[in-house]
Amino acid sequence: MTEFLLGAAAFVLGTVALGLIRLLRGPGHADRMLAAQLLGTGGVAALLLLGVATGVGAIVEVALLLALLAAFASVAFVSGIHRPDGLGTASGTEHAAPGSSDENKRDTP
Amino acid sequence: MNGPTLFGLCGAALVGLGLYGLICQPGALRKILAFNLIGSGVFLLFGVIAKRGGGALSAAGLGVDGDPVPQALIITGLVVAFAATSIAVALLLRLAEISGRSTLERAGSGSHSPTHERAPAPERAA
Amino acid sequence: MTSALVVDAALALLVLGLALWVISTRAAYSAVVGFVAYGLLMAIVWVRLAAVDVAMTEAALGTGLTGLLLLGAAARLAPYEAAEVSSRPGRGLRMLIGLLCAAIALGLAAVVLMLPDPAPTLALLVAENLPPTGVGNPVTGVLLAHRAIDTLLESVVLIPALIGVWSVAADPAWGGRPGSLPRPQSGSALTLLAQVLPPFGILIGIHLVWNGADDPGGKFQGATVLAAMWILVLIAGLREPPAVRDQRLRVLLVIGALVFIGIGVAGIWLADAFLAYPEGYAKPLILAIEAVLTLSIALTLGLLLAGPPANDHRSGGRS
Amino acid sequence: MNLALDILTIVAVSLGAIFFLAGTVGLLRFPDTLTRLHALTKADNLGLGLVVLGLLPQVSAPLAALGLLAVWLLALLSGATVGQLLAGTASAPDQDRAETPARHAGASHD
Repeated sequence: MTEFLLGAAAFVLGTVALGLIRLLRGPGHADRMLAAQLLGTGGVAALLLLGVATGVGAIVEVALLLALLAAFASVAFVSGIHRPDGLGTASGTEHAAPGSSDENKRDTP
Repeated sequence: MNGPTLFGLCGAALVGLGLYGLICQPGALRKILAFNLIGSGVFLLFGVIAKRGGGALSAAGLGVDGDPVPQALIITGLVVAFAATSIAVALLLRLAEISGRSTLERAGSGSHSPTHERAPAPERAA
Repeated sequence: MTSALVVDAALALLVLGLALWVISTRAAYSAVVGFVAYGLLMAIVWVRLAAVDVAMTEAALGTGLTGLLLLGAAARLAPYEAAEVSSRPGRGLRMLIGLLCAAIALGLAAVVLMLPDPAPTLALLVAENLPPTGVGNPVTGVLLAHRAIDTLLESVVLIPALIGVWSVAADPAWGGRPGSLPRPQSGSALTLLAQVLPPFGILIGIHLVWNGADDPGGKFQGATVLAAMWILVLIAGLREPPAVRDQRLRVLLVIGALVFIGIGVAGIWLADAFLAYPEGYAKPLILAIEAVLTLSIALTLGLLLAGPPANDHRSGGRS
Repeated sequence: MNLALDILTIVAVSLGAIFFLAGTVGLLRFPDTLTRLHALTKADNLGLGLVVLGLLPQVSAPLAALGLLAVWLLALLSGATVGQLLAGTASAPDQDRAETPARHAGASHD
């Protein structure tokens, strides 16, 4: 059974690795993130398989962490993509410089 | 060829790759990424040493499967690497905000001049 | 054993392929997405190397927090990227650099292949000296008892890092709220996630800290999860990041290191050495240190991600 | 009894692995971001679920089984939300190089 579970882990890892071709081809950022997301779920599955195969219970906790934080990375991706205007959104700090359109000015035209 | 040796070779290659990226990539963010790759390669080498050290022990029947000293050092290293990365990113963002560039080279070679108080940042969507 | 080797080989190839992608791809954003995937795989590599504690740290820090930090930076730097391509070194120079880097990699590879057999190890010493500390997880034992000074310096070093991040703030913004997090978007699925996920995350974080005494886990892993949950709530706009001039915040940031140092100094009188624990009190003291350190580290990590103070729309202008 | 459980494990884990394969093929072959997302979310939720189902008979401690289920539930929750969020960016007219047809624009928000 151990051998089968290890083989399954290798298979899942291999397939999601194939999905990384999407990372190479894109074309959009969202497609690349999809590939990373698939790698995340596949990695969790592979970890679970490895954990049960080797009998190390703590590996399941690694998988739990990975599931929790892979979602977090995707959230980071989505919120990053929503501000394509570069530094303009979050800066607004140097009001000494000429022409720096401060957030304050933007709010009160 | 066993697993740890394989990962050790992988770590060595990571250090080489990271070093190349650190030198050849002009963008500062790319340099930060490359530096993290080097660090991760070094951690991997540590991890291999920890695994080998533990292997000698589990043969002695102690049930320890890794040398905890290098492992503790790796955890420390990961946290410190994160702290350093966050400083580097903060500095880089501020640099781009002030100078309008995201590279580290002297501005004389590019189109921007260092004497400007603040080069106009491109595409400020206001 | 052969299937295990196949898994290892597949992992090593994947890691190298992703590293190559991170180094060579054109757009920084794609490189960062590759780096997030790379961190994910590294967590599995650590499991294969029997370093479960490290795997947890890598999964939490390498994938989650670093991902958020770098993705945010890449998005904000995208407008400047076009100017970078022109300043790459020439082909000949790159070849030379590549050869030199390959030489370094080959040297390291030779070291790996020539590592002494049997391997030198401190694991035996740790295993012998673990019972007096009262903890069952050797990594926690090393971090908080045998090499406590390293851990102390490490938790202290996070604070200068935070000061460094804060210090790049523009003068007029000083004292305000951190401004590097993405602007909150209301009414999206993000709000739901930020309401449902944190209870689980906090539970898992506390579980990791508590369990860290005897099983893989510990304060860094737990603190990272707590920090991630806090940041999630901030991104969703359910809470605002605290202003950096807040006195209570600053006390919470340093209290972990202070308690650690306090107990360490008390050890000079009570146990004859700095950072030594009195006989029989090692475990409760270690647990106390872990608890306060977790709080401080989680706050520090979260604020490192939140970036330098800025008077943006969140603070409604500094007055 | 033991044999039956082992067979259940083998069947469920194999099915799960096939779902991962299907998800990967979908990710590689489908024409645009939203269809790829569709393929992916189905495949990884079901694939992971089947793997967890298959592993349940192999763990003895009830707490370990609970851990496996927790992993799956967490992946379901985050997968669903992240899918929703990613769909939002894919249909938003931003820098995704206009390769997403406009007919999908309303499909992601509710």
